[in-house]
Amino acid sequence: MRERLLALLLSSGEPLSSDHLATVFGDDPDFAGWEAALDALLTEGYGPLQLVFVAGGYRLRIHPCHNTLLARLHGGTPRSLSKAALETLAVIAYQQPVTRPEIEQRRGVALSAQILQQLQERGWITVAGHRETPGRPALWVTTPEFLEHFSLVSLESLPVVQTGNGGVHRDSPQDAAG
Amino acid sequence: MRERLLALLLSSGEPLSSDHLATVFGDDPDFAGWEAALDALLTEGYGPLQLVFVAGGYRLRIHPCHNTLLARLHGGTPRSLSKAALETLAVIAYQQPVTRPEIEQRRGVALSAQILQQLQERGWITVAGHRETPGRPALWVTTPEFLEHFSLVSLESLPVVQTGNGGVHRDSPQDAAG
Amino acid sequence: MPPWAWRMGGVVAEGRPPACAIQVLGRPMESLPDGLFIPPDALEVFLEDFSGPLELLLWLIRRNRMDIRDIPVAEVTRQYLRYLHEARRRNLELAAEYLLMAAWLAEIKARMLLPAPVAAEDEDLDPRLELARRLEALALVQGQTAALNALPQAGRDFWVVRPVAHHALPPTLPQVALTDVVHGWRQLLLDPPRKPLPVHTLTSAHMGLRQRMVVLLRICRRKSRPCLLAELLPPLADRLALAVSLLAILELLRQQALALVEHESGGWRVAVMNERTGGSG
Repeated sequence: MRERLLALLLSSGEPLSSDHLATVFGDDPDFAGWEAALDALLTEGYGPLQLVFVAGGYRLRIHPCHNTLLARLHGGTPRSLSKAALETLAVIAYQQPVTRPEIEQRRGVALSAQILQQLQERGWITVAGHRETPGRPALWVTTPEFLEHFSLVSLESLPVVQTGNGGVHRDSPQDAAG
Repeated sequence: MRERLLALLLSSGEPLSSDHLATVFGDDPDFAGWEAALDALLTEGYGPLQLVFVAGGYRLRIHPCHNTLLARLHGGTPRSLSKAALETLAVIAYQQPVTRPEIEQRRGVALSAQILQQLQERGWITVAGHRETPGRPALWVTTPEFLEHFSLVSLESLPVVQTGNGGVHRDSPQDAAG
Repeated sequence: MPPWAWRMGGVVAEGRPPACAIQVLGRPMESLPDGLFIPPDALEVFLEDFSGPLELLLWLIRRNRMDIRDIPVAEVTRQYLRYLHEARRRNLELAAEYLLMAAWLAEIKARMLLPAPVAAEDEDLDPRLELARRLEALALVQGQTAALNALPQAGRDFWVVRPVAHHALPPTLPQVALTDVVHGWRQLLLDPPRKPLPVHTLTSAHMGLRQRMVVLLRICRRKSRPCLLAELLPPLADRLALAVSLLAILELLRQQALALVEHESGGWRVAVMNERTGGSG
């Protein structure tokens, strides 16, 4: 029964309501128990498929655990990050939590909202709160995904950049970062 | 691995070629063995799903054992093509690239622009260029969607129709044509 | 099966009478059916369904089990004209092509009656050849149409899986290594901006935000009635001072030291937050 239900859902381009399904199945004894099968699908899914109730009907969705793979199929070709975005990310990573004006001050140029948005869409930065000063500027921090992407155990494992006294710069993983 | 492969195939509205799949999987060791998973899917299917090779790629279909049920959902017979449209499609499929006057000559009757438009709206034919003769008539060809709709791997797999003498043209002995 | 029934399925190949199998030199073994009986409603079906005169002709030839390459022109012409006559009798509109075909048939018939010229054995001189070619081309198209229509079709013989939705996909991650981030940071530390951005700290006396907030709050308390926004803004102030005043009011509203209250005469007034205005803040 589950497979029949799946066949219907998979062949349909739009969500199927309970009423619609009931019409299709009728009271044919062959299809008895489809409601139970629907419930089971809702809770258990089926392989890479999830059943969700949206817009008044049931529709299948691919389990989000496959998102990264799907992005490879549907996403464009990966591009590199612009210098501005890279620097912004660096400031947020090393100075977090940090406000937009602070990032601007550090980089010496105005920061377009687009760059923050771009980094946010990548899932690398997020707003952790607001500084309680007039205007309540957003406080930007890096996300767990940021750590994951760069294979960092924690923010403490960000390489230390020492500017010391006249420019001795060394990466030492065990030291805490600014 | 089978589920990952399924996730890709399920999310795609068109056949995926081996090359395309290979690009998506790359030589990531995580995805090793996807070719074997593909073969297994081709032979075994997955629940109500069937994997077929059509139009140069792999495409999921609902197993035909569910056809009766699916016909109930999608409503009896699909809107069928008119005889004129079907003949026009056949001429284009077998003779492509072909111009409108050529289609008219083969069928022995004038061709309304509406029919070409109808076939184009279904996504089965398209203009591939123009013949460099006076008037530059459009050259019609079939699309990959055409192949997919008619379960063809490629144009070479169109059934061979012989012109016997005496006007009986057969596709296969039991299937007398015309 | 009535002779027209196989035509009515809309598909050329389906329902063809099986009797056509037996042919000897284009002549059937059994007796011909009563080919000229035209069923009452058949003609309308024909004229609607037949794509043109060539198809009607092909149909006649096939129904009589004739050989395309050896058409008995006289007989075919006679039947063809019968159909045209019947169609006219019923006031059906006939396309000009039908009449053109009739003329062509008559011409072929006439040429066949002429004595064959010398070396007439050459097949190319058979006046029926061009007609045969065209009929064969049409027959081929019909065969191909039938073959095409016999293929498994989506939505009829099988159903494809509609693309399954997925969650919003993570955008393709840019190719960035940790060293890039570190390098970016190091560059910023090494080369601090030569000219830091001007920072508006609002320190000067007439611009101080906090100071302005205090002043505003004092004004509101003193008036002890809801005030219009215009009453609170400093008169003859420059743009910056106005902006700071507005910011101060907004900040006081946010901190709920001031409140917006609706006035009896319509519009809004700014009032000090107290028991009276508390509910409307």
